[in-house]
Amino acid sequence: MRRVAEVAATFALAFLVYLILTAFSGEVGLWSWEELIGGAALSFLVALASSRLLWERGGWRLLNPVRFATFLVYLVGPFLLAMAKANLDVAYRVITGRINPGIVRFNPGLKTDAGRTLLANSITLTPGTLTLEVDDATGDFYVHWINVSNVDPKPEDVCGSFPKWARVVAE
Amino acid sequence: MTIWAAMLTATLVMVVLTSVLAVVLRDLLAAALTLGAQGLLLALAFYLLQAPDVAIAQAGVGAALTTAIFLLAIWKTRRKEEE
Amino acid sequence: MEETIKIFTGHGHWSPLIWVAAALGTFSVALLLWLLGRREHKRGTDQEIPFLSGERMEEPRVSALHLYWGFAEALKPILTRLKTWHSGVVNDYAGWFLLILAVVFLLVIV
Amino acid sequence: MNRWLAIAAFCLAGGFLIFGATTLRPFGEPKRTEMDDYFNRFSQPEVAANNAVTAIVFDYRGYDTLGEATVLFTAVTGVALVLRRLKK
Amino acid sequence: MSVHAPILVIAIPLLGGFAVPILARIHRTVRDLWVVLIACVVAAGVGYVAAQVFSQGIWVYVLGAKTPQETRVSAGFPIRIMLTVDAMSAFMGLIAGILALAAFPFAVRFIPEEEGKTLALALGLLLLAGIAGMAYTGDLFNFFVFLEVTSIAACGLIGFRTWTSRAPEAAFKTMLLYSVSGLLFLLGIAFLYGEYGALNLAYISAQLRGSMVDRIALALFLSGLLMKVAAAPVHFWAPDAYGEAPAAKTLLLVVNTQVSLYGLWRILFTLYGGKLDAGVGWLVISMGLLTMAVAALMAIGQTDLGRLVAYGAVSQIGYMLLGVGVGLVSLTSRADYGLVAMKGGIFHMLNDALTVGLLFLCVGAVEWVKGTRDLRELGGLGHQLPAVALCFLLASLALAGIPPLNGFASKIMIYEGSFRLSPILTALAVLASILLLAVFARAFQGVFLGPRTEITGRIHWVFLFSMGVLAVGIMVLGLVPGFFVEQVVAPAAEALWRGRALYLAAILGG
Amino acid sequence: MTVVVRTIARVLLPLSLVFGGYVVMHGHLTPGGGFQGGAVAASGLAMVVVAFGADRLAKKKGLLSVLESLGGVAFAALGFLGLGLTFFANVLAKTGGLFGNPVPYGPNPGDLNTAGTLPLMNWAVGFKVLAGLGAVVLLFALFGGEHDR
Amino acid sequence: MIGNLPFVVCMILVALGLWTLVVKRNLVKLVIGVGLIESGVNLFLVALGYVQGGIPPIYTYAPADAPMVLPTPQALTLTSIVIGVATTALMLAFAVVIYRHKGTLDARKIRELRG
Amino acid sequence: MTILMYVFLGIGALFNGLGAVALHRFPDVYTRLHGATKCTTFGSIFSILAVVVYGAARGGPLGMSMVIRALLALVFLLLTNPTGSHALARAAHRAGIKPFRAVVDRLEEVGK
Amino acid sequence: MIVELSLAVAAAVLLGYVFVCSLRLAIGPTPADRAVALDTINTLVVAIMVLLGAALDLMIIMDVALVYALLSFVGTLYVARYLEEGLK
Repeated sequence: MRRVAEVAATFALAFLVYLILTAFSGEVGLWSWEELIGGAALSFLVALASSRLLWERGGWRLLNPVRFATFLVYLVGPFLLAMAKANLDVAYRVITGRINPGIVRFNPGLKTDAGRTLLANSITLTPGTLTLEVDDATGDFYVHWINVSNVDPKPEDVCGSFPKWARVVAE
Repeated sequence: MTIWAAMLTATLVMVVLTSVLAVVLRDLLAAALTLGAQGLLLALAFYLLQAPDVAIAQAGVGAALTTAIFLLAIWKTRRKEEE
Repeated sequence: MEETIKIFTGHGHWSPLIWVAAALGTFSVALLLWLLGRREHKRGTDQEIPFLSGERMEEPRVSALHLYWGFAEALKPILTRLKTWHSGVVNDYAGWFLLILAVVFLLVIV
Repeated sequence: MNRWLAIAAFCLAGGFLIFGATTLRPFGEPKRTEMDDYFNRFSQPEVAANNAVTAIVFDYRGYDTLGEATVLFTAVTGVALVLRRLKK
Repeated sequence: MSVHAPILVIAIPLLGGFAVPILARIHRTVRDLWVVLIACVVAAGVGYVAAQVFSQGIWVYVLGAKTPQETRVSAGFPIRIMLTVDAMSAFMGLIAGILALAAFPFAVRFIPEEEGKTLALALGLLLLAGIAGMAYTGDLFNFFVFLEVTSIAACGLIGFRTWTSRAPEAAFKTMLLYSVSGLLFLLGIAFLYGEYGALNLAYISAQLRGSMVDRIALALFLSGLLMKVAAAPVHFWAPDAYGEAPAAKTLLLVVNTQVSLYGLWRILFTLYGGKLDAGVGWLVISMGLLTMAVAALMAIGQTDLGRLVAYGAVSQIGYMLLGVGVGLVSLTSRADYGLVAMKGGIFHMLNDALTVGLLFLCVGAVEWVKGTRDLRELGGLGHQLPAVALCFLLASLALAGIPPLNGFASKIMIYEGSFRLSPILTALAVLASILLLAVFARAFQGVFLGPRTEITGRIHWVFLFSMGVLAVGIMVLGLVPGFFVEQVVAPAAEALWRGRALYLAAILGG
Repeated sequence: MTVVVRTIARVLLPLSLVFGGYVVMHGHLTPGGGFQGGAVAASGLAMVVVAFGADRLAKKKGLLSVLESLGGVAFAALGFLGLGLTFFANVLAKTGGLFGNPVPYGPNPGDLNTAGTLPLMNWAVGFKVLAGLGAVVLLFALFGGEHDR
Repeated sequence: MIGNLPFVVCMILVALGLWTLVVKRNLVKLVIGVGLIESGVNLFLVALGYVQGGIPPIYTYAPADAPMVLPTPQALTLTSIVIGVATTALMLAFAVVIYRHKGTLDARKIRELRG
Repeated sequence: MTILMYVFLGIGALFNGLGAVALHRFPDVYTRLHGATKCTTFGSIFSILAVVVYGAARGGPLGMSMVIRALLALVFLLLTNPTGSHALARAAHRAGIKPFRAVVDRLEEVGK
Repeated sequence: MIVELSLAVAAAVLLGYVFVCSLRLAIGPTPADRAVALDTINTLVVAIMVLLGAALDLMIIMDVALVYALLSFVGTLYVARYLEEGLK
């Protein structure tokens, strides 16, 4: 049963990507019949091949549309803002050359793979921080911080509200 | 000189540059990396020469597979070129 | 029949039949000689031991490597040169290829 | 092999190659294009493919592609052969 | 179906090679039978094609067209790939077929049963397909593709014995040189394409005017193919490769070399025929002389039986180069002794395939029973393996050009043709032959004569069958050479020598 | 490799397979074709090899080999399909049925159901290349792991 | 406009590859050299097919009446690229096996087959 | 619309250039990764957004397909870029490259 | 027209940045630095390809950029894997 669900979920994902790729091809909505049939067959094959790997560590929560919407909000809201800030920060440091780097550790308390991944990638793209290592067992994040203000920081010091968002989106 | 020709020239010059680097660098890992960059710029040159088919093939082969095979081979052997 | 056997070369022709006959003749002569020698050959005696130049040989046969020793010795300068060419280093082989490329270019274009 | 001989040969061969590139027709202005014009013109009516390159690869010169597939198969077989596990 | 014979000869071994890994999963006997069956089908196919071509002239087969004979579309030039089988191609295919018949049964028994056997058999079939493809194609780029097929398959086979350190080394060197030569060949094709916008051999040949671009392309073709045929200063890969490949597959390597030689002839005579100056011919001749001299001299000092035979095989390439080179020189001066020399050179391709093939099979058999090929350890095998000894003797005599055998039949023609051009050539060639005779006499003495020694394996009857095929071929060709020269070799030589107009007419029309 | 890389690789594998399939499927309409799509999908396999270790796919080696053989046989068989006319003749083009739609001359948005045997050949080559290049990477990655010197 | 520069660049790449083959001793470097020749030839083929102001030879969503570049060299280059990757893979496999036996990649030390 | 596109293009070019310069201005791998990843991702996002704007303004199936492809490229970049940087940074640390003038190195202390 | 030109100019500017990055590729003291430079070039080239696809008004060739965005990651991963395990 779980296998069927895995395949179905992967199929849906793959088909979605395929539909996005081939939009504006015909008259059935945005697609033509051939595209739909061929895409379904292709997606089914892909689902058979890759479903086990994709859902190996859970992550079913991400299929919830509410979480998806939250993710999009997060992406265009705080994330983009943080990124802009990050770039201005880097610009400042490129021009002045003023750095005070170090590698710090903190524990945001995230449990799932998806949450950790989201947080890690967000950290990498936002001000002055770069994820170096995520400890599988404890969930500790080791972060290269370009401007160390506190040797043993709280999560909020390093990445602001991101852990909260990650928890909302992925946990 | 149109902008297209300028870009093509620049790309070709960089292809030669990275090729020379791939030859002269003693560190095989660095050589494989520059070869990857060369493949990438070559794909860009194909793109500029209006050959998207070839560019996709070169991107797929040069960026991922050749680099992967080279790195695996260096991994299984040794990294530095002996003198 | 004549045509199926003979090769007509630039000058004349060559027929294997003659050569087969010649080979058979040679072979029969050799056989005859061998049979002549065989009558006096007795197994298990000193006749089976190779005996060269008055020396009794340790190894009961002439090794293949020792054939043409003088010949190889005479050709030594050429052979050493050839051996150094076949150096086993692949760069040298590529260099030879490059040389051939240059020579062919010179020959064809100039 | 003499190093200087190799360098001379390289200079000669490389020089001729570059010379050959300069004697070729100017870049971007092919001299004879009958075959390619044919492909560009007739890949749609004859093969019903929009992409002339694919039409050539799989139809007009499909046999080449069979050879190419053979090359790939051969190489993979060769790699499998060379990197195989040997019975002790 | 018979109208598709040329393509089936190529496509069936390809299909067979693809299918071998699948069949091996069913049962290994199925796989072995399949491989032998494919080899037999190919042999029959090339025989049929050759019979048709020799009786009815050039056979053109257009791939992918509405009918196999539709060489030109309405525009008046060829656009599709076409197989163009003239007498020379058919002759080359015939050689490949005969050797395949001998090689595959031998290989099926000879290669030890392990994971690699399936792969090696598949590679063998693909190599055979590549050889047939090179021989039959009438398209430059297609020729390059099949050249690479043969290169890669051959190098895979050379590297078969990965448990030794020598085989991968030989394979690496060979592959490096092969791929460089192939790439330069492709560069030559690119030059011609850039100038004439076509890839068909006949069409380009009709357009060639001997301009600078043509010459550069010729130089690239020539250097690439001379490397591939193991002509003298670039022959270094050949002894390594021949010596290290498993004996059964060395036969196919020999044919691979010869089909590259065929490609060289095709380029020189059909593509550039009549527009060359004599310099190229003299280059071919001098490289031929160098090849036979160097290889024969190098064979003297060898202690490895396989390598010794390999040098012998390389030296034979020199004779073919010499013969056809004389033909090439005479092509410009319009002297008819060139045809004799060319007949000799081309006949020698067949003879060389048979004799060298038989020699390598004997080497394989010796290695099978003794587990070694070192001349210092071998000896006395004549007592246990009289048939192998006889075959080795036969083949080495034929290789050295002793009269009643086939090697002499072709060499005499080469000698006569080259004598008319310059007696020095002939003298050198005869000297090299004598040297080879000495070398092989020594090898025979070292391996088969002497006191009886222990052997560890037994000869299977399949080995004897394979050797028998080649030995019978040698004797038949030696005893009735005239028939073959008139019926098979002469058309092939004429197809190259003066047959260019016919070749062009078959594709371009009138 | 860390959990981050693994998670992203999990997501990217179906994406790259779909994208490779898209490139294969639209070979006759957009740039791409069997080889390119196969290479893209094979890169997905290579990504799995690097992110999860080669041992994970070690059992799939036989499958890849069979898939490659099947792809080759299918491609050659499609060539044989044309033997009514000639080898490699495109017998399905413009016949109306499967992949048989004719195409108007000139720029057009393209239609998946055209080009005769081309899409089928694309698929055969695509599978073949996927299996072949994937097998090469896998073989390299596995080498030395299981056998000692 | 830029003359024959692309052709010359291709030839430079080919010559660079040949040079690598002659002077570099490391087997992997030699494979890189072959790869350089390969890319030079590929670039040469594609450059041969370029037509001034051309568009790719694909009719899907193509701008009307623009000249198309020549498609044949692109098809040839595709084949050539596949052959290149096949060659590279096989040669690297040989290099790996040689290293396993000899413990070195130096071409001067890998000369068991000589003479 | 056009103005927006120009603005996006300008931002993209600016930040991409910043990333390229950062490669040379910063002293060690980690700080270079900071600069390169953030700036080029940000810059590329804006460059691609410029294309999105262009495609949307152009309209029709062609323009919309362009938008879709550009957005997909954006998604791929956003997925892969930080992950690649993370993998590289971790690898550099494991390979033993010390951070330049680090005030603290917790990862080293753990002994990973 | 001017819009397309501006897109092309932007692409050309990015190409200039690629040159700057390739300098780091050349001098980078450690392989990690070179890998960073390669990663940067990858991103830049994807952007260039997308921009040029729009500038030339050819939607179809933007597929190349997609492929590249997807695949450059694999190369980076291999480099990273090699760096972290190959040096042990």
